[in-house]
Amino acid sequence: MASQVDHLVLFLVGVTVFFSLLIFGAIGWFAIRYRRRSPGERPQQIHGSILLELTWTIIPFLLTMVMFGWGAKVFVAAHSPPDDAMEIFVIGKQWMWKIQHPEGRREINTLHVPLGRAVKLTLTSQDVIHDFSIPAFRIKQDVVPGMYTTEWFIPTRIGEYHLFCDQYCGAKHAEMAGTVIVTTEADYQRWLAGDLTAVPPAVAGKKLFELYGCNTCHGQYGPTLAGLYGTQVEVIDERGIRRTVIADEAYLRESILYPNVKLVAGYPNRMPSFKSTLSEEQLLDLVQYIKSLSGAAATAPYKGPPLGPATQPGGAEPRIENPPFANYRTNQ
Amino acid sequence: MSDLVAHQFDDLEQQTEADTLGMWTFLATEVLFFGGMICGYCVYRLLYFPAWHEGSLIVDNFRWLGVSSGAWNTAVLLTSSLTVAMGVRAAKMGDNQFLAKMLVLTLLLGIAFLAIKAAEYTHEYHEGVVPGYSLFHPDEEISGDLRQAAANSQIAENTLRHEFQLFWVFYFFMTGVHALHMVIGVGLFTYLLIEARRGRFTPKKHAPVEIMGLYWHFVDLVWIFLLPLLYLVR
Amino acid sequence: MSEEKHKIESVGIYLLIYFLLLALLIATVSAARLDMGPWNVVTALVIAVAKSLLVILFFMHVRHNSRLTWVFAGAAFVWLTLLLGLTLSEYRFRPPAALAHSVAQLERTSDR
Amino acid sequence: MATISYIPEYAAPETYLNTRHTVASWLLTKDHKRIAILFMVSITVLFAVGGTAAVIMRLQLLTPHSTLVEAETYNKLFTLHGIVMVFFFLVPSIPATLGNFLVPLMIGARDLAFPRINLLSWYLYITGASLTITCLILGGADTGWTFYTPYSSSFSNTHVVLAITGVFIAGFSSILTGLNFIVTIHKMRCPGMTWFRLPLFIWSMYATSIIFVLATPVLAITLALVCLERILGVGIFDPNLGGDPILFQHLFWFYSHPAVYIMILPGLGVISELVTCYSRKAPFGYSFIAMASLAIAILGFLVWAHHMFIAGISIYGGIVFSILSFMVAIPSAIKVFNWTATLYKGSIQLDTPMLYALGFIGLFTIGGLTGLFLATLGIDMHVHDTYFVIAHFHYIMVGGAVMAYMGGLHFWWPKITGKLYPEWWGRIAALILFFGFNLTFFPQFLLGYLGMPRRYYAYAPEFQVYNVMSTAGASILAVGYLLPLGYLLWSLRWGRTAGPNPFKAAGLEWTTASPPPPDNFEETPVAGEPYNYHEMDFSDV
Repeated sequence: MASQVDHLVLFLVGVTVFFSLLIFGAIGWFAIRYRRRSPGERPQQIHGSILLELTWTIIPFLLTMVMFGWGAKVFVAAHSPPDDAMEIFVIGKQWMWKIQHPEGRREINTLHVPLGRAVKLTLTSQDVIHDFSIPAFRIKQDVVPGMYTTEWFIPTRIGEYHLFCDQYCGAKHAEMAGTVIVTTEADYQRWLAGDLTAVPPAVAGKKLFELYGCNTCHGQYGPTLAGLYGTQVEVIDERGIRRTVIADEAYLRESILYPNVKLVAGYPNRMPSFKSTLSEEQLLDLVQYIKSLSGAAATAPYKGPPLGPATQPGGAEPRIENPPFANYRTNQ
Repeated sequence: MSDLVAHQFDDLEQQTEADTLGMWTFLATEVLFFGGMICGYCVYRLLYFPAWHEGSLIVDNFRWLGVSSGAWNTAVLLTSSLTVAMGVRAAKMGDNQFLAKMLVLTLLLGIAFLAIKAAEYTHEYHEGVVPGYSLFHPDEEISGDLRQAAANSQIAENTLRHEFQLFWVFYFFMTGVHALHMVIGVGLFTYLLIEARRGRFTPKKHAPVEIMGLYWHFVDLVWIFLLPLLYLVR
Repeated sequence: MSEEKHKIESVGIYLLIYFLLLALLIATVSAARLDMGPWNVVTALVIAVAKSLLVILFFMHVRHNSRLTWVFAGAAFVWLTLLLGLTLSEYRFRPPAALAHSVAQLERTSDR
Repeated sequence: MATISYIPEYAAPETYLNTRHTVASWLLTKDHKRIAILFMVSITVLFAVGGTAAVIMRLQLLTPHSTLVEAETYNKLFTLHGIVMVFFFLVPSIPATLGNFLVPLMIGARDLAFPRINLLSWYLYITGASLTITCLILGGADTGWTFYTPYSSSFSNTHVVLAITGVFIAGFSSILTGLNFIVTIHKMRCPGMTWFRLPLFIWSMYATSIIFVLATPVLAITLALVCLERILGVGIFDPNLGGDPILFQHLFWFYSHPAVYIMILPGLGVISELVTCYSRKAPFGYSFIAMASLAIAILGFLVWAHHMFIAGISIYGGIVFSILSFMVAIPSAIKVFNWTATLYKGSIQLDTPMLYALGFIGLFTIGGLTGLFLATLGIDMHVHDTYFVIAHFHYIMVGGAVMAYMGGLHFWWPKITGKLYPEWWGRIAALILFFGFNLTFFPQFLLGYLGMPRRYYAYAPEFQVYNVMSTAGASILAVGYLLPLGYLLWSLRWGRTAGPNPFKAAGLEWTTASPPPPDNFEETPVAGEPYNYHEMDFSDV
């Protein structure tokens, strides 16, 4: 990715240098060649030339279209992570980056990644807009509260690289920086194993799954989640139209937050929304858990604490009693 | 040069044309001014349909004789537009007396509009839907509706309440700015009335009436769009 | 331009326009009571545009005005369309998770 | 054209300056020329405020972890610098001073169409500026001039409402100026002044006014919503309370991108006047330059989301706005080529205004071409929000708009004051500014490419060398700005008296006395062909 961006930059630098030299050269040459030689001098008037105007309209236009096409190609590539990319979750908050590896290791302001593997970052923010930028990899993406954004890269050289917050986010914006550490696969595995207390997100997600009693429905009279991730699901979408979607992270997140936007075909619209219940971290954990599910896990009999009315079969909407401004101004 | 014409103009016609064009330019600004609000309104309507639905149900629910106050107010404004148009016509013919009558009617209608709006605001205040830290506490009935809507649309109730409040932000902001324009209009028309009483307008010199008439019609126009957006569409 | 500009409309036309406007008002209020699904929005907005055209063309005399006035009045609405059109289209193309629970409910709520 | 060759001095003719002397005659004046002077004084004060903030920031950035100011102070400084420079200097700079002074003179009118509204516009500006200064005194705001939500609406605990109110009010000042210009240009042209005889400066002012009128109200409403959100605690743009922060960015940039053209279009107009005068030639491709101004104004409205490529908008949105952004580059390119072609076979005199003009063309070219980097999706995702962006828009705003303002100020100084400034000092200052500018901002392109983010009060040590260069350049730049302030003020008292047309320039403003009489012209002029350098008499130079 970085080299693609650099080639593109090189092309634009070429164009810039060419036209700057052309203009500076022409101005300099004209200023000397046609300097006023006598105070009363009166030059010949030239009022214009359609041919020239067309030339310097069409050539820049074509050049910019090349820039556009090339730039769009690189941009789209930078937004299309490969399927086998390892996924790391990043949560921005004033003023630190909380990073979560799929195996459970969590780190702050440091991102360990193995050499040569595609890495997909899923980003969200807990408070204001941040921006996760790794200049050496030529990528950045705003990290917006209430939304998942992604970026991906393949580290190609061992070393340590800067990681910056690029979107102004308050007093310590400049300190919301860190390091990306690219190591060999072996070193990465060793590092992953280093923290014995780490709870993998999938495990934490399992606890949540049980806590909220998801398994009372899912796999029984709700659609099963086992082996769901990555498959095609037939859903009834927002306009009541039946269509197929891929069950990816965005779909899972959306279905937890807004269950009926893409209702699995053939199932009743029973599931409550968890929008105000789950934190972004918990959502990530749940998504990770669902991704990890084997057939047995989803249908395991329920052994958790007693369930609230919300998730009783046929139960009503859960009453989530957060006062309206619970999150407000307290998380500064 | 007569003192009817400001020193920068050559003649009355140039002055009238400049004044009129100035008003049209100002109205173009106003279109975008309201346009910003309408844009925000539309985006959130797209995003938060259920909350918007509940909101407009309640707005439309304040009725007299089975017709919502929004519709009554539209009728009032349309009538005032007629009286303004008739007034401008009178001014063009130099008929200051008829003009004065029309201006009085217009003023009364304008004040009637504001009165209806005030009654509406009071009602909404008692329902507790005025947005803000401490103001916003919808009464039991509305809260019940919201719970129902939340259950039906599978949105957490808390979230729906936020979005519902957002509807009211836009409602009060849009109608409030519109009402502010009405208040300014009433002021301008009072000035016109005084001038008309003094017999200041002639077939040649009636630009102020025409220009302020344009303003009044524009304020009417804004309401013509606010009615469906806030009251009717759901 | 000036002769046309000072043209005085007859009272009859004003009254006619006024009653047309009232009729449209009644139409839009009654149409809102019918359940036409997405067509409710369309009807309401079409009637609003019709009403505003009547006001602009007759009450505001744009019908008799110079082309300049047409351009100014038109420009404002063109710009408004740019603002609304580009912004809303960008939203419609957002990844679904960003569009939230949104549009979605339209169908279900109007079923109710 | 009615050519008045030279009016011999007779007992102090009445001018707009000497007609009355009381303070009230200035503060209540309806004369566009006096209002222009009021604006000129006010924006100079505000420029000094914004410039001081910039100098402190540059000093802070001299070392990677300087302790000159704290993080919070630094954030308030760049916010102040942005708000003051954008809303209180660049936006009103050329339109409200040179524009106010020249629009009626250039089209042969006695005044703007609405003199009272013009004065109101100044009072609104002063009210807005006072609020912003009050905000500064109370401790400032720290949101950046972009007021991004939800930071500005829910998280910042500085005086955001005050700053926003200041900008809000100043916005109405712009709207009224734009409205006045549009009506004046449409309705107040003197006999013979057809649309295609308008000076190119007037074309650019017209284009600018369109943006004033159609974009500013959207900013006003957006800022009002942010205020409402802060005061009422409702979530208009805060996702924690149900709002969408990206909607704010849409509405904000719907104004603020066209606002970039508010700042540069008047500059483009000034340069067209300077280049023609100092090469004694009619502009090459008059109608192309004029239409390019309009095209920039209109296309400029369609590109706003290129500030949001990485903000979380759809890829579709990115692609549409990227291609539209490239479109707006074309008319700018047309202008640059036409100015250069105007020089060809001219009679070029490198006086102070011409030095600014040629400097402008070069810097605007670099600024414009680096803008293409940012419109290119694949590069923007690397350099967005870094010093590359800072360098790019300072090339346009300082290298472009401020250079044009300085050039125009020198060029019309004799017309405004009736005095000539010392030419030698003028040239020295122009060269110092050009050099200082490039030293300040060119290194920032490299910084940005290396990844240094904007709005950082401390940075990684490897960025230091370019920051030192930049700070050195900034100090040269500061001297460059102080020099003209000195010698222009000096010239008011001791400068040589200028005739009506000291530079032998074409245009109606040069046919009346310097400074002009209160009603601009002794009698209403009749316009001929513009830029009639082929029939002007240069024998008495």
